[in-house]
This record gives sequence, structure tokens and C-alpha cells, in this order.
Amino acid sequence: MGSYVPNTLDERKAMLNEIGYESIDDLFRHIPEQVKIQGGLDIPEGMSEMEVLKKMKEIAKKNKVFPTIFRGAGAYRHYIPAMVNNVISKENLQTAYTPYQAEISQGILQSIFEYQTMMADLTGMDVSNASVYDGATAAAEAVAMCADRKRKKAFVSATVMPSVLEVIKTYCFGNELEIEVIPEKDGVTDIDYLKEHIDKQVACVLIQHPNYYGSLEDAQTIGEVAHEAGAKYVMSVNPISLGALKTPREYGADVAVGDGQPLGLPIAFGGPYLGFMTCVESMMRKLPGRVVGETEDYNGKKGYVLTLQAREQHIRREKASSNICSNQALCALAVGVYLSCMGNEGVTKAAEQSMSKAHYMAEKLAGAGFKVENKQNFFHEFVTVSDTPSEKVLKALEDEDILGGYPLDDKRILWCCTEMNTKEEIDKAVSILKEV
Amino acid sequence: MGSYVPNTLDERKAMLNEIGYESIDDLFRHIPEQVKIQGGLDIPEGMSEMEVLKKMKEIAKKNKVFPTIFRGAGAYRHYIPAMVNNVISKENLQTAYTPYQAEISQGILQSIFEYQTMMADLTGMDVSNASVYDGATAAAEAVAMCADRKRKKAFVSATVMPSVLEVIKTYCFGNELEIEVIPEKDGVTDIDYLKEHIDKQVACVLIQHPNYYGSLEDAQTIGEVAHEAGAKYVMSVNPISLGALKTPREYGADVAVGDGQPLGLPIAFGGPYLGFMTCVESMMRKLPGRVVGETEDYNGKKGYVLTLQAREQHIRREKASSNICSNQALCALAVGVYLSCMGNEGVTKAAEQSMSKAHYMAEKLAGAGFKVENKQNFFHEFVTVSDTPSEKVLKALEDEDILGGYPLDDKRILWCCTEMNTKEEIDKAVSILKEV
Amino acid sequence: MLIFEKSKTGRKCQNLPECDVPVVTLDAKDKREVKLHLPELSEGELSRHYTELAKKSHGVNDGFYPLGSCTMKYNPRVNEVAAGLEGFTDIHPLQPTETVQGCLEVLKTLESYLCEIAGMKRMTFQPAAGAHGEFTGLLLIKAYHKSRGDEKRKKIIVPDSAHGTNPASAAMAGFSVVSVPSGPDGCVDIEKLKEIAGDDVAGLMLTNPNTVGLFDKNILEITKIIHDCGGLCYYDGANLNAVMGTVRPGDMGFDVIHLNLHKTFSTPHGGGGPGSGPVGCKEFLVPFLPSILVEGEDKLVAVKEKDSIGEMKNFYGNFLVVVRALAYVMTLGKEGIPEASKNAVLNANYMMNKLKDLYTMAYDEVCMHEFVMSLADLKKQTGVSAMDIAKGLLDFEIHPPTMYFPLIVDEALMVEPTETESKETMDGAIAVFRKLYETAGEDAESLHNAPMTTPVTRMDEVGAARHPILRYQFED
Amino acid sequence: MLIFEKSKTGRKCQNLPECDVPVVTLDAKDKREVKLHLPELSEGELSRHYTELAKKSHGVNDGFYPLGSCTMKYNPRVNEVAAGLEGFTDIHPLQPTETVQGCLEVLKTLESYLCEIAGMKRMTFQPAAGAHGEFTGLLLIKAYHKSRGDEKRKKIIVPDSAHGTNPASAAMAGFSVVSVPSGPDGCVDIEKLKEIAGDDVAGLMLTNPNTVGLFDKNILEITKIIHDCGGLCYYDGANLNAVMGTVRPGDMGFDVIHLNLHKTFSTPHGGGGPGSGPVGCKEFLVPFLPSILVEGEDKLVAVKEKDSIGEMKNFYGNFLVVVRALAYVMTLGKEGIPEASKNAVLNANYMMNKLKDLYTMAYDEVCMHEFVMSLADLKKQTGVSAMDIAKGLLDFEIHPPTMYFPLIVDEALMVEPTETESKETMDGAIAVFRKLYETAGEDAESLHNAPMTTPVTRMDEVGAARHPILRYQFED
Repeated sequence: MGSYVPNTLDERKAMLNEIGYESIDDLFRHIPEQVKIQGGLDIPEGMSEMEVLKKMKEIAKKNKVFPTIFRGAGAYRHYIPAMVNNVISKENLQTAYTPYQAEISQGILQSIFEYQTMMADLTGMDVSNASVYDGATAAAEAVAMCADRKRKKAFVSATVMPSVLEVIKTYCFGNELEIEVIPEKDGVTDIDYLKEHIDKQVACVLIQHPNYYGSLEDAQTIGEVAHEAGAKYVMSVNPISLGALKTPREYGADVAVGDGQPLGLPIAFGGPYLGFMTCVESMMRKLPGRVVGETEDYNGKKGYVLTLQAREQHIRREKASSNICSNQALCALAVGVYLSCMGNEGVTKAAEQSMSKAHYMAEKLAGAGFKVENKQNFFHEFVTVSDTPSEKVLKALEDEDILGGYPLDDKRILWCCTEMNTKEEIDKAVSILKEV
Repeated sequence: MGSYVPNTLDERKAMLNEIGYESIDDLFRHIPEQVKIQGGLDIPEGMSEMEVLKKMKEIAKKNKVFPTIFRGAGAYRHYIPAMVNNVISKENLQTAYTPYQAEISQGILQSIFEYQTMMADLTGMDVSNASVYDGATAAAEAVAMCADRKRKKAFVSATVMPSVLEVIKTYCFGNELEIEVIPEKDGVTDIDYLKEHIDKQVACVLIQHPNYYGSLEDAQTIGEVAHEAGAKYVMSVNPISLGALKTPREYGADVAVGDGQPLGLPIAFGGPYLGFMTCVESMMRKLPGRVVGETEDYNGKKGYVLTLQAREQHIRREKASSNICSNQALCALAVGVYLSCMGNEGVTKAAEQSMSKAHYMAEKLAGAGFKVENKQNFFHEFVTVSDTPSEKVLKALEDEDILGGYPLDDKRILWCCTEMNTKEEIDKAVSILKEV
Repeated sequence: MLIFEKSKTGRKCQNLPECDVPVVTLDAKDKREVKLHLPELSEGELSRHYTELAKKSHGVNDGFYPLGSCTMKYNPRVNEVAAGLEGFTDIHPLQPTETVQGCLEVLKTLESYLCEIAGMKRMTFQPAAGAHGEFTGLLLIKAYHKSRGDEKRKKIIVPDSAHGTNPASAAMAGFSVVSVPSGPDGCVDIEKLKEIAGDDVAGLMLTNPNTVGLFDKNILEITKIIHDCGGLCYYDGANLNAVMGTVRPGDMGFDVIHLNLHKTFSTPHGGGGPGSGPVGCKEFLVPFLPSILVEGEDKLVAVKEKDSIGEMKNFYGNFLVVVRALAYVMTLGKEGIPEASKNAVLNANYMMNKLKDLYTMAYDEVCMHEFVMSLADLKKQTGVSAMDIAKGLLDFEIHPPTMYFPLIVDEALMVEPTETESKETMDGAIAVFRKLYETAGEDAESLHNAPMTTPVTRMDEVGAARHPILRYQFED
Repeated sequence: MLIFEKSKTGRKCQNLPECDVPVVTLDAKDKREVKLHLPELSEGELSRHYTELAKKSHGVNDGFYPLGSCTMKYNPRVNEVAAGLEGFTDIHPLQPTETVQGCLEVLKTLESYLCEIAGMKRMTFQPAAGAHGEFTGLLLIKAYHKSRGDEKRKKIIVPDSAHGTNPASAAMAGFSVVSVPSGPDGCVDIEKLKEIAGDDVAGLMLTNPNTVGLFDKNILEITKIIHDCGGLCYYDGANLNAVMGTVRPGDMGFDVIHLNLHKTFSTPHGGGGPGSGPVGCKEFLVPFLPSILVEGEDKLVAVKEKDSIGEMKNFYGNFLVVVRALAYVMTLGKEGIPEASKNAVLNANYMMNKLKDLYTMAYDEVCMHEFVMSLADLKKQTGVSAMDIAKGLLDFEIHPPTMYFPLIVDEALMVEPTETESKETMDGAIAVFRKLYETAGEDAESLHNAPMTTPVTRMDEVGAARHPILRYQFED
């Protein structure tokens, strides 16, 4: 049995003696007997570190690590500089709590302030929070922050990632906002439908860009439609795309959200990732979650603190703008390290290469009989249609240790490329598919 | 191309301007042209981090990692607590130089002082140095430290690890000491031979215990023979064995050496490991290599410094007791962490289990027709003889991802067990061998 | 210095190769025009920058961290090794089921262990944090009532001592919050609870032991009152470290719970996250659970409940945090789990008893894993506040207890030593607490000015909120 | 506090399982009787202990580290990731050849790159450090002369400015050491060298640029003098960072060299090791090389030379250090290697020029990767010594330059910035150096007492050597 309790049995006895108890069980005596567990827990006995690690390695081996991946659909395998893990493994950063005590937390606070600056810059917005759980909850929180007494309805495009839409709906089951889905038309948001149905009750319009199918939306126009109706405009974006694509701000968005995972976090079976939220200054005090601000100490020395806490649950309780408390701080740190390692050139390169490789692959796949369905320009994801059953296509790749695109249905596959996919890999995958 | 130079071309130019040069090449102008490389280096172009890591992973994959290993012969796979890597990855410890500046190196100095204490305690000796390169160079340095003007010959048992014997010979090719090999008899040192040939010219007698074949030597008697002739007695020991076996001091040794690898270092294709050297107090000033000592600062505060530097090359130059400068400090730190994690109980357990499992396997192998050759008791290694060619035996195991013992010749195999080998693994290996 | 201030145009790390396919460019319509201002540094400078930030942070390894309600226990290294295995980090969440059997085994195994510890039927790992778990649990309650057509239940009862997330989560789930007062014993006022209980009550949220560190002896009566009025009982697992292995929330009458893997189950807090707040429930709530549930024996499959409240988050939760927690529970096992909580309680009682002659305990009786002191008297006598004492601790490399919480205790300091602290560490901290008490009497001013030895002194928080500067302003 | 002082009997980490086979015990004859005194701590306490030690250490990430002759450049992170791959760490050195093709590829690839950089034919990675490499190289020289029956050659010529390891290694190799003086220009006194050269000379050891940071312009003449008298030329690679990619030791006339992977090739110093000191040589010395040499193209094999001097160490050297160096050379490549050395030289000249109006340069001319200042004048004027200035730097978080070396310069400080330092960092250090010079004039006493801000102040080294306490003494 492993144990992390330092005090020996003798020391425990000595401590009990000092405070006048005979046994530890005496400290539990006031707990009613009928709620106590009888006969101990029915879980296995503890193990030594050697056994635990062996067991965990055995379990991990039951998963298949694909050296080549062409699947995205919400989780993207980009290159993660060695520095990222190095930094987030530093114990002072990794094991600290939320930085309530600013005097001994300047390192963490500064890292969040830097993260906020980078995310605001990347999205073209004025302010950023310190992260929420992931891209889906960021979208759901964004919907909530746009609503007010008069506007209790949100339009969400059908072309957002399906689980993001689901999460928005779940959150709205809670906060009782109304969601209307803007239908898809030719793989993008049906703007005509939106124009027709939007009204003064609408709090916001939310789209994803590039959308779930990788396509670029007519993001400018959608924003104009939203604003004409007095609604806010929320864009969910892939942060890597912002190395090349217009910022949400340039398209006219009021709030930008998304999943920060592509910026230095491993795909890790879905988490931990992080959600980012940035917005225009006028909405600053509606932004949920932690925010770090610059200030001075009593001696006039510059420093950082958690701020705007009046919005938060530990002060406002049921009047808080959100219930978020723990966020994804260490992931935000990872993003900060990632963006610093990559710099302007690196992020631009990652965006350009991801897009270029996807286009190269799309062309090659088209040549192999997989028709590309996207009617608009696309970023680093695209959909193919083929008569060969998706399952068969993907199995052929899997047999060669390649994780193919995500099967949308029996005929359609959603492919993704990043800078990690070499031309050689793409050519190999396509040549396999020519044989299927 | 990767580069770790921060200054940009503009900055370099600015710096050159400031100091009055036009180009960096001007700084090399005084170097005779005829020694300069013409046309650049003939090595590949540099690569990005992503490419380098990919390439290194590909190279690493060309090696086979055996999940089960029954091979020792100088490199032992013991369990390494997770803490060990954690500590030696801390940058302040990992990237520091030799702690010449004591004021900012107390952490490293203290860790070495702790290492010295642990190694002295483990071997039963009075003092330890801060490490040498490995067990073989430790043995060679021990021979040198025992020699003086009158005694220029060493007796070394034939049962030491062959490459240790070779290294001793190489070092003696340098320092011109004479080596005589004490022959092996029945798998252990031939004491009768030693008694007959030892004389007043002999500086030391060196044996390995447990010896290369895993057997326990009559270490007490050999020490007595050495001391009777006025020679020093050097024992090369496996440090893990000291959790169970008598210490070199108890057997009468003056100097104990060995390879510290079993104490928390990975097998890593042979290195880095570390050599430890401990001795009785009277030989303290003959001990080569770095030593850390306790002292006080000007305010009377306890602290640690490199000491006894009068023995060392940067002061004594050609009169130094050895030329060692860089040692294996980070490995010594790893050993300190390992021994602290294991504690008395853990080291005893590792020793007992290694021995018990080896004896269990020996018995099982004997049952499968592999005769155990060791006539004396053995620790965690033993030799079997069989008519089945060693190559065939080992191939059968390799096919099941098991690295069998080390083939001494066509019939004899040197096996090793540690606490890492489960009963299940041993049973499986033996059952495979029954089929060969 | 901010990383932006260290940036020099043209410096860089070289992480990516050049493009090996034809480069595609965007039309002007979609091409980014605004400049990027990411930092440009060499790798060595970058590395030093983060070393510098790390030095100005205080983790569990930097000293005693008795932050009440946060369970700052030691974060074992083996958990990190397990979570770093390529077979976990490099798995795409949408891989075919047969290629993620290990991930599913992690979820299934930890679910079974935690359900046993909590006394629940099933558990979802999707919630990313405690508050996210609360929100999830409340939606389960909402869905349950809705499924029965019992839609008038709009109230959630929350004690006045509750964590702030409880009422906030209830509001997010569309409930109105009714506060039930604590009695003089720090526990729920049963009579008041009875008054509130009625057919408009959807449920009660409670943590037990509660936030003043006391186990509510009336717990069975409390949950019965709620059940009798048709409501459900939600257990806030923030304080489970006091009782795991001894009492199960399920046996106390709770229907739905969340656990904090980043508190009770030893995963690191990460400077504020990622956490993991799995939600467990009794059988009758299982149909409403979000995310996947793992079924099967040899071949594991992921299934979804068709009456599910829907997804709470993309994918299946903070998976690598779950891996760490599994390594922890595997290590401790059936004896280690109660041993941990028992020693957490012993340590808290030890500290409380060694301080109570000086410091006023809010409730002077046996505590569980934490205790609350009220510095109201001290403040009255000396002017030294809970904040001052907290800041004074910083000069001794001790992280302060939680300040000014729970709200029902004036000038509160809430101390939670956890089981991974040794007697010496606590003795050291006790000595510091006592010394500060003395200092309060002799030199109150010095405590108003504490801390003195930290990288910065007390910050102007009011100024920060009044004139928010939330990002670095670039010159261009 | 030492870890032994924190130890409490009975505390522990639990790393190993219980034994699953019958336990074998030893006879009394061989059973340990003396007690073990290893530390007994819980994992959390242990972890804090080493965190504390790390805080009291100064690594490259903690600030500028211009330690002359030690090339304290940034240690890239990717090297560490490469060296941590299971496919390298978990390989037994005695595995069958076909299962270690990756390891052999590492050796073969780096050998080919380094031979190109050094101008050598083959290279062995067995030597574990620079001094070990020197010893190896000298044994090659000895074996060479012996193989030709030329056994009268007993002398090794070493400049008076040489690293202390040079004469020590020569002595270990059984040679007598003859010191050749440096001329007023800091370079080898050619006339003196000619006088010494003769048929009793086995060889010359030289580093170029030399330890005063100057490139010896007469290098071709020097190596010719030695070759003409029948000796061989050994290149001490400690200073290769100045010229790699620009000049090759082989082209200067050297026959055998060692490199320091832990200096020039960016692997971390580890607080004193492990290093790696590969030895390269011209073709005529290859038959004497120790250890394995890797041959073959598709299927690599390890061969040994039959006239080898024998093994210098078990197995094949500090392999994981070699892996790191390979990652480094792969990263820099053909342009990056000379870029690194050129910027090392630029940085050194920049610093020298910005200091030379105040500090006396031992040789006021273009330097290579490092320069040496003599503080003799300052000491005479103010009483402030090189040591005082060095200790003064500690209060500014700068690691001091190498002190009192080389021996031919009075009150020497030897500054090596390396190429991985930025202009700002150097400007900051220059300002500190200048400030300390000022302080020396105004308040010498404060520098005698420096450092003030470190965990300890200057240590009593004489006392330490006179009454050596080399281990903790247990009470029982």
C-alpha cells in the first residue's frame, strides 16, 4: 500500500496524546454510526509506485498511438515545442492554487496577464479572461453574457461543431435562454434564413469560423445582420487560423471564443483543453471567469492581481455573472509559452502550412476520386464525398497506422491537415486510398 | 536551420559598430587564411525543432525496448522512483557548473555532501568522493591511489567484470603500475595462488564481490591475505547488494568502489553511470576526485564547499592525485534521491528481492535442464550451462520480447534478476526455455 | 518585466520546418490585416523568463499551504509520469473505440472506485471543475423533476455557510436560491429548514463536513426533510477529504454529488486549474447523465443515455487529470483512502488544539479536516485583522489560510493542513501563528505592513478594479 | 538542514511491492550487520527537500553565467526530450546488435559530424569528460610511439597557460611534463619551444584559441616544430566554441583531440557532470582507439581495433549526453555551427571593448570567445581583488567569471559570455562590472564583504581543508 502520510503511528499517537484523544477514531465519534461504512471500502488494496506505474503503462499500451493523423473535428495535433512541457512541469507553477495571495503569486498572475494580452491580440479584441473550461463552454458562456432582460434568444449556426451546439443547448436548459439554430445551406450558414428570422429579442448570433466543415463563412455579412438587429455578434474561431485569417474583430465580432487546444496542448483523449473568451471593451464587465489586472503595490511597484471580482461567485453568489471558479490556468500558461515560442512568424507559419497542406491533400484526394464538398474556400479541414464506404476507407488507412479523417456519415469524411503532416505522409495516404 | 543566438543581424551590426568593426569576419582576420575551412562544413543543413525531434524518435524506434530483462553483467535494470527524474530535471541543478562559487551553490554542494554520507554509510567506510566516471574507472583510480614508490604492483582477481579488468590495465599502461591477474578457480578467486604470489611489492589486492558470475567470494580471507603482506584491500561491489550483504568495511577492505548505476540510473546503452569510491579515513587525502566538506561562512553559518583541493589538478597540476575534473555530479544527485526515496527498508527490499528472485529463477532453470554453475552462494546473478546453444536459447526468449541472460560462450549464460522481474515473468521465461 | 517588453523584432525560436507543399494564400476578404504582437525571443531568453515567473510563485513544494477548503495536499510524482505517457497524451478523442480501450479502462476503473467511495451508482467525468460539477448536478435535478412533470420546483436551498459556487450554480441552472441559516453550532438550523421545505423545492445543496469544518450530525434528518418534501439532495464534494473511506455521501442520503479530483484526489491545482469535477448519482438519475458512460468487460464501449441533459463540454472531461487521480487511488487503495482522511482530521485537530488558547475558534469542538478561527476579538483589541495575520504568514513562507470565509464567521481564517503535512511542519506553523499573535499585541503596525519579504507588497486591488488594465498596450 | 536531520524512523515512500517468490536469506558470514542510516522521509517531505536545494543553486536559467573556459551556453530543451526517449534510456548496453541499431546510428552520425568539424578521421565517445579525453589521447600518443619502438619519448610539452588537467593527464599517462612559457603576446614562445623540441618529446598539448582567449597565429609553425622532432600534437578542445566551423584542429596540424560536448555542444553541466569528452584522431592513430567503432551502412555493427590501447571505461561512454549533442548539431547544421562560434566571438569582443577603459585587459587585442582581465592594478590601488569583484557580482545575480586562471595573468578574471546571451544581458552585466569598479574606489570594504544577498556569505575554505568534515556523523 502506498501512502503519502508522513507521520508514523508513534507520532500520530503522540499527537493524539497531546490533544487528549486516545485514537483517531475518537475524532469521528460524533458522526452517527448508521452513516459510517461497515467493513471497509470495496476497492483493491493499494499498490507500490512500481506496480502502479507498470499497470498504468499497460493500460496506456491498450490505446493506439497513430504516428500520422488526418483527423481534427475539434481536436488538433499541432507541433508542441519542448519548452511548453518544460514550463508547465515547474512545480511552483503546477502545484499552486488560484493566485489569491498576490504577493507570492506574481509569477502566475503575470503569466495570465501575458496570456490575456496574447489572446486579445490574436483575436483583435480589447480584453480576454483567464480561460474557461473549453471551446464549447466558452461559446455557451458567450451566449449567456450577451443576454439581458429584453434579449433572451440566441441564433446559433448549424455549422458550428455539433458538440458545441449541444453544450450551448445544455447551458440554455439551465439558464432558460432560447436557442434557434440557423440552418446550413451549401455547407455554410444560411444568411437568408437569419435575415428573415432575426428580431429585437435576439441577444446574439453565434457562428463558427472556419466552420465545422472547414469552410470560411461570410463572416462579415453575418455580423452586419446581427448588428442591424441590435444583437451581439459572437464568433467561435480556431486560434491557429488567426495566424492567417482575419480576426473576429475585423469581421465585426463583439465576442470571440474558441478552444485553445491547438496552441500547445496535446489531444489527450479530449482534455484538459481550455476555452478562450475575448471581447470588446464595452462588454468587459460582462465577461465571466477570472481576470488579471495590472496595479501597484503599496510601494508603487507594478504588479498583478485578480480583479473585477465583483462579478464573481465568491462575492456575488447567486448574482454572479457565472459560477466559474477553477478554470484551466495551467493550460493558459501552456498557451502563453506556445505563443511565445512560436512568435509572430511561427503562428503565421503554422496557419499557412496547415491550410496549404489541407489544400494539397484535398487536391490529391480529388484526384483519387474523393470529391471535395466544400463550396467555399476552406482553412485546414474539408469534407470529401465518395462511394466507397467511409468505414472501409478509414480501415485501409488504420491498417497502415494512419488515422484518417472523421466519418460524418457513410460517404462523407471530414479531413484535417496541420503543419505536422508532411507531403510524404499525404502522398502515402492518398496512394493507399487509390487502392481501396 | 535552428539557432540559439538571440541577437538579430541588426543587433550584431550595431554591436560591431560600437566596437569599431565592420563584420564579424574582421574578428577572425588575424587567423591565418591557410588554416581556415574553405567552402563550409560538409554536414547537413540545420533543422527545426519539430524535424529534429521527429528524427530522434525515428532513430530511437530502431532500438528494441525489452519489457522483460534478465541481463545484468554490469548494467542493472532496477526500479527508478518517479522522484529521481523529477529532481534531476530541475534546471538550477541540471544546468549548473561545478560548484566553485559556494555562495550560490549550497544546494548542489549539500546534495553532494549528502551523497558522500550515504555512500560512506552504505559501504561502511569513513569517507566518499563526489563520484568518478563509472565503476571501472573507480577501480582503476583505486589501484593508483594504493600505489606508492615502493609498491607498484596490483593483484586483480580474474573474477572481476572483464571490462573493469581491461580499464585497470589501460590505466596502468599509463601510470606504469604492474597488474597481475589472480586466476579463477571454481568460479571464484584462487586464494591459494594469491597467498603464494603476494609480496612486499604489492600495493593492493582488488576483487569484485559478488563477482562477475554473481558468486560470493571468500572476501574476509582475501582481505586478511592482502593485509598480511602489507597491501591495501580494494573491493568492487554492487551497491544494491549492500542492502543485504556485509559491507566492504566488515570484510576488511580499505577502499570500496563500484558502479552506482543500480541506484536510480537507467541502463541507457551504458551511460551516463557513475563510479563511487569510499575509503577508510587514513587514506582520505589519497582519494582522487572532488570532495565536499562542511564549514562555516564568515557569519558562522553552516555551509558546504569543495575541499581538499590541494590534491587536485587545477592547483597541483602534474602532481595531482588524478586528473579528474568533470565528474558525474548529476548522477550522484540521482543516487542521493534514489537512496532517500528507498530508505533503509527500500534498499534492503531491493537487495533481498533481487537475490530471492535470482535464486527462484536458478532453481526453475535447473528444473528445465539448465545446470547452475555457481559453486558458492550467489547474489542476483548466476551462470547456467546447457547443451542447447546459448544463441538458440536467447533467440527463443527474444522472440517473446524477453532479453535473456548474457551469453558467456556457446553453452554458458550469465543471468540476472532484480525486483523488477515478477514471478510471472520468470515462470514465463522458464516455460519458453522448456520448449527450446 | 513582461515578456512583451523583452521582445525584440526578429528574434525567434525555430520550431517549424519550411513548407513542403505549394503555399496557399487567402483572398483579401479573409486575410488578416491587423498586425500580430506576439513576443519574439530566443529560446534561451524565453526559458529564463519562465524560470523567473516560476520563482515568483508559491507551490505546494515551497512550504506549508493550509488553504482551507482547497485541500492542498502533496501532488505525487508518479501521477505526473502516468499522465505524461504517450499512450494517453497522443490519443485523439474521436479515434475508433477499439483503439482507445486504455482510455475507456481509465474512465471505467476510476468510476467504479469513486462510486464505491461516494456511494453512488454511476459517475460522469465530463465536468471540468467543482463548479461545473455543481451546475451539472443541478441540471440532473432539474431534468429529473421535469421528467416527472413536476415543474413548479424552482427553489434550491443553500446554507448561509455554503461555498459561493453553490448559489451561483443554482442561479445558472435557472433556480432561485433560498438560504437556510446555520444554527449557533455552525450546522443547518433544522427548524428553519423544515419551514422552507415544500413542494416548490427542487433540492438542497450541502457539503458535509460543512465549511466551518464540522460534520452535521443531523445529516440523515436533513436529507429526509428534503426527500419528504419531494426534493433531491446534492452533495458538494469539496470537503470529502475529511471522510472518504469513513462515510459515504450516498449513505447520508445524497442523490447526486460532485468530487474535486484536484483537491481530494491529489491532482495539482495548476495555479487555478485544470481541475476535474466528476458527478456521481444514484440509479434513478443515471438516465439524465451527460457524456459517455463506459460499458462492457473485455471490449469496452462508450454509450450515451438517451434522456441525457446533453453535453456539458466537448469530449469526456479533463482526461489527463482523471489519469492522475486513478494513479492516486490505485496507490492508496482500500486502506490508504481512509488513512488519508483520518490523518487529515488528526492534523486539523492537532493544530486547532495547539492554537485555541490564543486564537478564538469559531466552534470549539472536534473539527474534521479543517477549522475556522475568528479574529474578531483580536481585531477589536489590537486592530490586527485576519488579513494582517494572513499577510504576516507570507514572511515566514507559509501560505495563508482561506480568509474571510465562511461568511458566517467574522474575521475568519480557515485552516486545512491536509494529511500530507508532518508534525514538524505543523509545529513550525503553530509557532509562527503564536508569534504573530504576540506581534499583534506588541507591534500591530508591522503586521499592517506585512509582507515585507515578498517580490511585491500588498497590492492596490481597489485601483485595479476601478481602472482595469487587463492587457499590455502595444505602441503600434 | 541536511536530509538526515529531517529523517524520522519509520517514515517512507513506498516504491517496491512485496516479494512474490520465497525469500532467500544470507548466512551470517555474509550478512550485513552494521546498521544502515539512509534517510527516512515521506515523499512530500523529500520533494520539498530537493526543491529547497534547487532554490539554493544557480543554473544557466538563473542569470548570466560568463564562466571562462566553461562555455555555459543555453541548454536546449529539445535535447532533453530526445535524451529522455524510452528507446534510448531503456536499452541495455549488451543487447544484441540488431536490437540497438538506433544507438549505433546515434554514435555513427555524431561521429561523422564531429570528425568533419574537427578535421579528424575517427572518433571514440568512450571518454566521459574532457580530462578523460586528454588521458585517452595521451595514451594514443604513447601507444603510437611504442608501436614504432620509439620508447625514449617521455616528455609532453605543455604551455604555462594550459588548463591544469593537461599536465595532470600527462602525468597519469606516465609522461614527464615540460612547461613552455608564453611570450608577452600570450602565445607560445616559439624560440623556447624550439629549444625544448627533441627526440625525447612524445608530444605537445595545446588549446587554440588559448586560455587567454587568443588565437595563436603561429599555430602551423608550432605543430610543425613538434612533428619535425617526431612528436605528436594534441588539441585540447575546451575552447573549440570560438572556432568551430571556421578552423579545424586537424587543419592546424593536430593529430589527436578531445571535444567537450558539455561545453561546445550545449549539453548541461549537471553541477559538475556528466560530461562527454570524445577523442578524435587522424588516420594513423585510429588503430589505437579504445571502445567500439561503428561500421556499416544499412546494418550497423560495432567493431574494435585490435591494437587498441584498451577500454577507458565500461561500455561506450556517456551515451545520453551524446544523444543530446547529436540533437544540437542536427539543429544547428552547417550554417548554425559557424554562426554559433562567430557570435560567441562577437559577444566576447563586445564585452571586452565596453569594459577595457576601466578594467585592464591582460592582452588588449581582438579576442576570441573569451577574454582575460587583470585586476592587479585595481588591487594595488584599492585593495579590491579579483575575488572581491567576483563575489560582488553574486549580489547582482551574475555568476562570476573564472577567477585566478590562467596562472600567467595576475589577479585574472576570465570572461566567456557565449553566443546564447543577448546584447541586453551583456549590457546589464557591463553596467554591473562598471558599477563594481566604481564601488572599489569608493567603498572597498563593501566588496570585501560581498556577497550579502546569497544564502551564505563567503565560506571558511581553509578551515574546511584543515579539519575536513566530509560526511554527516550519525549518533548511533
